[in-house]
Amino acid sequence: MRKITFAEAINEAILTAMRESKDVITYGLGVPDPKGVFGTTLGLQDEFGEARVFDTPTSENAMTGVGIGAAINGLRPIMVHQRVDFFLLALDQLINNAAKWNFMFGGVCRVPITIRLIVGHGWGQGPTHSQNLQSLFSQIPGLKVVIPTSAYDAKGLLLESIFDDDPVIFLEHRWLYGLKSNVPKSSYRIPIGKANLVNEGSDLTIVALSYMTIEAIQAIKELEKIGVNCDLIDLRSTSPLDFELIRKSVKKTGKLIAVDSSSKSFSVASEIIADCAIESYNYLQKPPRRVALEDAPAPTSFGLTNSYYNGALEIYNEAIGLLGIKEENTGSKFIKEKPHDVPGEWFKGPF
Amino acid sequence: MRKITFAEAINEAILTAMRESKDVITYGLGVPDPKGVFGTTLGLQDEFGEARVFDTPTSENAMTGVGIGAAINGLRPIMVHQRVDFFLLALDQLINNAAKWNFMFGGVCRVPITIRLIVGHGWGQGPTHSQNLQSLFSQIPGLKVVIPTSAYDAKGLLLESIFDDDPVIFLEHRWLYGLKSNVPKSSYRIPIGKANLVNEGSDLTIVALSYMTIEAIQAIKELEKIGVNCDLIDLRSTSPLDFELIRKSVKKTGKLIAVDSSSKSFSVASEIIADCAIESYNYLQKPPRRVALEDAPAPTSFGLTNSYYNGALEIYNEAIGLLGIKEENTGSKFIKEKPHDVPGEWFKGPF
Amino acid sequence: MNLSELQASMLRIRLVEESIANKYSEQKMRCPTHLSIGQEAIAVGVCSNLTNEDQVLSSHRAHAHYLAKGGCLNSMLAEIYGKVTGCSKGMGGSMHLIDKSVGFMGSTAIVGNTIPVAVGSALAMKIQEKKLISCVFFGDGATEEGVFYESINFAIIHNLPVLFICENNLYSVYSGLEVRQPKGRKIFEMVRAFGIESSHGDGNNVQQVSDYVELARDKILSGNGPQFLEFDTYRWREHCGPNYDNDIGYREEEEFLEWKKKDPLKDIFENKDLDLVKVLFNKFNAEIQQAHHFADNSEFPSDKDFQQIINS
Amino acid sequence: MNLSELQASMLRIRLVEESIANKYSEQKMRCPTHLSIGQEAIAVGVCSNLTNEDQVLSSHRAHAHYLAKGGCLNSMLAEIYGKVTGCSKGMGGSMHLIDKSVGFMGSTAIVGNTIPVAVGSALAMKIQEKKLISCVFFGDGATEEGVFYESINFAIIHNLPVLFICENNLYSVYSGLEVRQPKGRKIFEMVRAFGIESSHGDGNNVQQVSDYVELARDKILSGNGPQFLEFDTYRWREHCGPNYDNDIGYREEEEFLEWKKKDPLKDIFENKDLDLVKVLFNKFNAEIQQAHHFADNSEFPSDKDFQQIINS
Ligand SMILES: Cc1ncc(C[n+]2csc(CCOP(=O)(O)OP(=O)(O)O)c2C)c(N)n1
Ligand SMILES: Cc1ncc(C[n+]2csc(CCOP(=O)(O)OP(=O)(O)O)c2C)c(N)n1
Ligand SMILES: [Mg+2]
Ligand SMILES: [Mg+2]
Repeated sequence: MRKITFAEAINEAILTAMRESKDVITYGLGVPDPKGVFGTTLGLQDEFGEARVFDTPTSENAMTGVGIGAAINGLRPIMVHQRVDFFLLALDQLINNAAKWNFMFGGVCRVPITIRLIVGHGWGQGPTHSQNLQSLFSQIPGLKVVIPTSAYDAKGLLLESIFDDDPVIFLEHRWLYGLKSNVPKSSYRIPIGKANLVNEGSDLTIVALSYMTIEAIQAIKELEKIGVNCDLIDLRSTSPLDFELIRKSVKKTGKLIAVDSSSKSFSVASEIIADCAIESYNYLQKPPRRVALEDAPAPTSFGLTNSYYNGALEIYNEAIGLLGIKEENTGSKFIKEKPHDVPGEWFKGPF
Repeated sequence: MRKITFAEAINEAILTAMRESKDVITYGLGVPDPKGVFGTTLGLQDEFGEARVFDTPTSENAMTGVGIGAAINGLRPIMVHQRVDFFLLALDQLINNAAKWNFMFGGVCRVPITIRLIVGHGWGQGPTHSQNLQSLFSQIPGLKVVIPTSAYDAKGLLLESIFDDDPVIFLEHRWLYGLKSNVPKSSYRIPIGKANLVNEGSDLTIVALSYMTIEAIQAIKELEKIGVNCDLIDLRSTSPLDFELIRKSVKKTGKLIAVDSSSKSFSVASEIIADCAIESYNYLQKPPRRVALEDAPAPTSFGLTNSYYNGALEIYNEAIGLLGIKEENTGSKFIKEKPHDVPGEWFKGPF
Repeated sequence: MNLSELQASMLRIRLVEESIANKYSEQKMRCPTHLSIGQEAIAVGVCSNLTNEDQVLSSHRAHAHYLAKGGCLNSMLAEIYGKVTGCSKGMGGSMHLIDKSVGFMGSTAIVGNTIPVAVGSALAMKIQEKKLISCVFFGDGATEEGVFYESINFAIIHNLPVLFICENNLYSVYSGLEVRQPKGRKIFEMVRAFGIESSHGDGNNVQQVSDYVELARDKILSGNGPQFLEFDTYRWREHCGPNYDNDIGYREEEEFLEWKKKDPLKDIFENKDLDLVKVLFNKFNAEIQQAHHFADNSEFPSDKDFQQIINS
Repeated sequence: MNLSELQASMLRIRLVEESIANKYSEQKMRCPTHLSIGQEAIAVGVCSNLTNEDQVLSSHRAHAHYLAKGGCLNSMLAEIYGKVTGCSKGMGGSMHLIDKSVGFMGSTAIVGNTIPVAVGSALAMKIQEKKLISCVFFGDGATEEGVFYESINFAIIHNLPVLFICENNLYSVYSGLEVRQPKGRKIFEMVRAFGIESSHGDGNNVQQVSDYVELARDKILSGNGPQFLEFDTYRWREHCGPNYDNDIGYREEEEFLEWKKKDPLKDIFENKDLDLVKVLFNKFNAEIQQAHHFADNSEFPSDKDFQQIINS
């Protein structure tokens, strides 16, 4: 099967959806511009015209309300923002309207809107261009929150989100855009709320999401070398959250590490650990651990981001710490071939 | 000592602060009107004039930015909103600016703003007038989140918040406004981040906040009657959160119930249980429990709010469930003398 | 609709609202309730020019809009009583009315936040090539929200079939215009400078409102773009709840009396044909009494209803 | 400041910006960086009329404003290099500049969100009875945010000493005005209808900018209320980053060349007194080279620095 990038998979999902249904529209600042939101919206306006694919003013709150209005009239809007952070201007429309609309009108009026939000990372994105707000969105009843890792998942989950009848927050980590995986050309969907068991092992359960799953994959490969075999669960969505799969895994392994890309307090990792304490108490053999950021805004400086962010090394270290393996026994290394603040050699800034 | 209501205590704290420092200003929609935000801002404009106490347009986002601008110039603004829900319009200013300003400018510019937000409850407040968003605010590094229960705490914590050099979200539950406690006339402060051990007992730790502490007090009184003695911790603030006191208590009791006024997933109660699982694993004798709302918007109908909301009865039942006491042994009752959707007989609507 | 039909519609709304005011103290309508008494002419003048497929969105003060658009009275009262027979099955209360069968698409409790939603409805109409308009009601206070400005901006750019109706009743809760907007601001003139066609009229003159809206709707449908209308009016009772509150000090009794003289219903009360008026009163009061009876005797939603809605 | 001082200030800014563009590919300035090349006249014309106590707030495109206001060059470059000697100790980068000692109160990366902050500064000045003004720079894109409208509204009501400077460079990233604002919209005319005094000028003519601002500042200080100025200008390079991008298709090379002819620095480049120009070039280039050297050789912030800031 052909391999395409995450960004191409997103693009293909939108193309597919817009061909399947003329109800699908796509808009957002820069959607039809030459860069096409990191390539994800390229070609759309050419194929579907200016009525269904359009640019917008910098008016995040109104544009969200406009999407809701279109959605309650049978359209399936896809709205895009170049950064999650900009979308904080629209939380009234999101939380007071989109999330509650069908409920507060007694279930007679659904809001099938999909909101694509890009999470910045590295190259000095800093405090207001790299926030990880998955738990903020997940705590709002009435929203679904999807957060894919692989190109394959991105396409299948985005298609599912677009055709879901409820509002979906779709979080795309900037560093995943260049990563490739096998992606069928066909239209396929992945159900929201089912996590992905990326690796099987009986020693330890690692739950991760989005880009942190990529780091976790590296970590478990190294752990395998010292005889530690992990269940690695990629959440795929944080609301609904697939607690069942996690519980099943912890029942087997008795040990849990929850990895998150956000600051640690009130994170998705916290929620997973809380559920584990409540529901899997009898199986937990050790205190669970959280690999997440310090409770601080993201710094800009290259001199700080290396220690601010977690990666495979930190996951690895928590794992051997949890398992009581002495570090000197492992000798493992995670050598970085590229500067820590870029997704790949090809990246030269500026955003 | 004289007893005054929670609302009077808030009013007195603002009066006191404005007398102590001419840097303190108070504003918000309705602040100088005849109702004075449920009485909490009465008399302020008369005493301090229109420059320091003023009404505003319905422009939540700009008014928050205005407060930030005033704060970086040495003022100590107190901004008031009649409901938390309205403040969702201002989350860009709150999260991208207020919370990060001092950080993103390298620590050279503090933002001493206090934002009073009122949490609605009952009498058909419904989906957009009774949200409990403490964990949404608490997850943002750079914000303090204060959530008092007693009139005494309200005054001392509000004074501390006003004179704190960082932005503080101050959450006031509508049903506390009529409750009285001993409140000194003097100016006193209660540090932010120290929880209050309301009751001591060695059988069970109950952590609660805001109005839920009132319900928990009723529950532990009934529990005492059947020989169950509880540590009851009133959080007072959810960021910073006094994990130390909770850990100390759980070390003693081995059992934890976290009570929250919000929906259960991604709640403050979740965070407390996560911390407990991580830090107090060795002391926990039973799976911890969470008393919080279902993950759903708040319904309006009187026919639904009784079962939607938790109270003393639900806390009591979780406690005996956790302790393995058979319900029929207890015979305990929580008879409500008033309709379940009002704070007291005196309340006749409309908001 | 001729003048007397417009008047009848206003009278019906007035009587519904007064019945709510009268019965509110029974404490069976347990939710915040914002009455439109004194403001009926705008609702009726506007909606009398709309078809069932044209859409309306509204705010916290929505009863008159809902009824004028043809929303079911039983369902509205049942909603205010919190019953499962309510238009929102008791989930929303007075501030969350909906009746899609007549194009009343919803009202919400957050100031200004249905304005962009109405623009989105208009966008859908344009994309779906329907010859319809979307209409949104809001108050003078809502024009202070940034989303108001953003929404009009977008509607102009895309030439959307949307009619903005501003009911200027001088107050936002207990705050007068002088603390919220620049002196001398004329809302309809300001928005004209945004780039939208705009006019201003007497909101207590139902015929004038209707005439303006007829023209505006025609303009929209002939592709002249979105239209804005501001109407002056006055709320008689307290901001929220059933009582009068001129005594509490935020406005003068004289101001109120001045506006009461301009009662949009005065023609009907001064009508010589007393018999006709009486017939109308009786007819509406009977209907209203029956509707209260229906609402009062309906069931509350069950926990199962609630679960069904949140899990649907 | 006479004409040649204004020009010298513009030249210095131009040379700083070009040095950043030239060195960006070294990959030592690792943050999103928005250059103001082509837009220097507004920054200089405005700030030359402000005292050190007058305040300025700005946006993502802040280098010129910071330098024109007198912000320390070493600290700015060090900030872009992510060093602890930076004005924000490396926490903020290019988009978060501050130099309180000269009244440059901050720039932020979220479009429009310093506009109300500047209004708040003006509120503080009014309450503290200071005879100063607060000034905020923003682009044409920022005027589409609701908070822009809300902020001006509040500034008018309270008659605050704030000067709004809109730099209209026709684009928001790669989106032209035609997809973001109504045809024929004149921003300065629209805001006049909000109720604020407003004018419009040539943003590439530093003397004109300066004259307008001198007048506006006087008006503000004599109690005439907030003032709004819109200036036309053009960004020469890509939205973010060091390169030219007329080839990618969102704008025409001709448009760019047209604007290049209107280079705000053309007088200096066409100046007959070549020696004087050379002296200035050399002086500034030496200073700039030294500043890059300073920045490049400064330390990164340590984890301890980071901890100190977040726990302070
Ligand atoms: C965003 C928001 N801010 C504040 C409120 C509180 N509030 C409810 S109704 C109202 C008055 C709004 O005035 P206007 O738009 O003129 O409508 P009117 O009540 O006069 O009909 C206010 C401020 C709210 N519901 N939402
Ligand atoms: C709220 C928000 N939306 C979107 C962006 C992305 N963005 C960064 S700069 C910019 C352009 C804004 O245009 P304008 O205000 O005209 O400034 P210019 O770049 O032209 O100087 C945009 C849209 C942002 N930073 N913040
Ligand atoms: Mg009004
Ligand atoms: Mg621009």
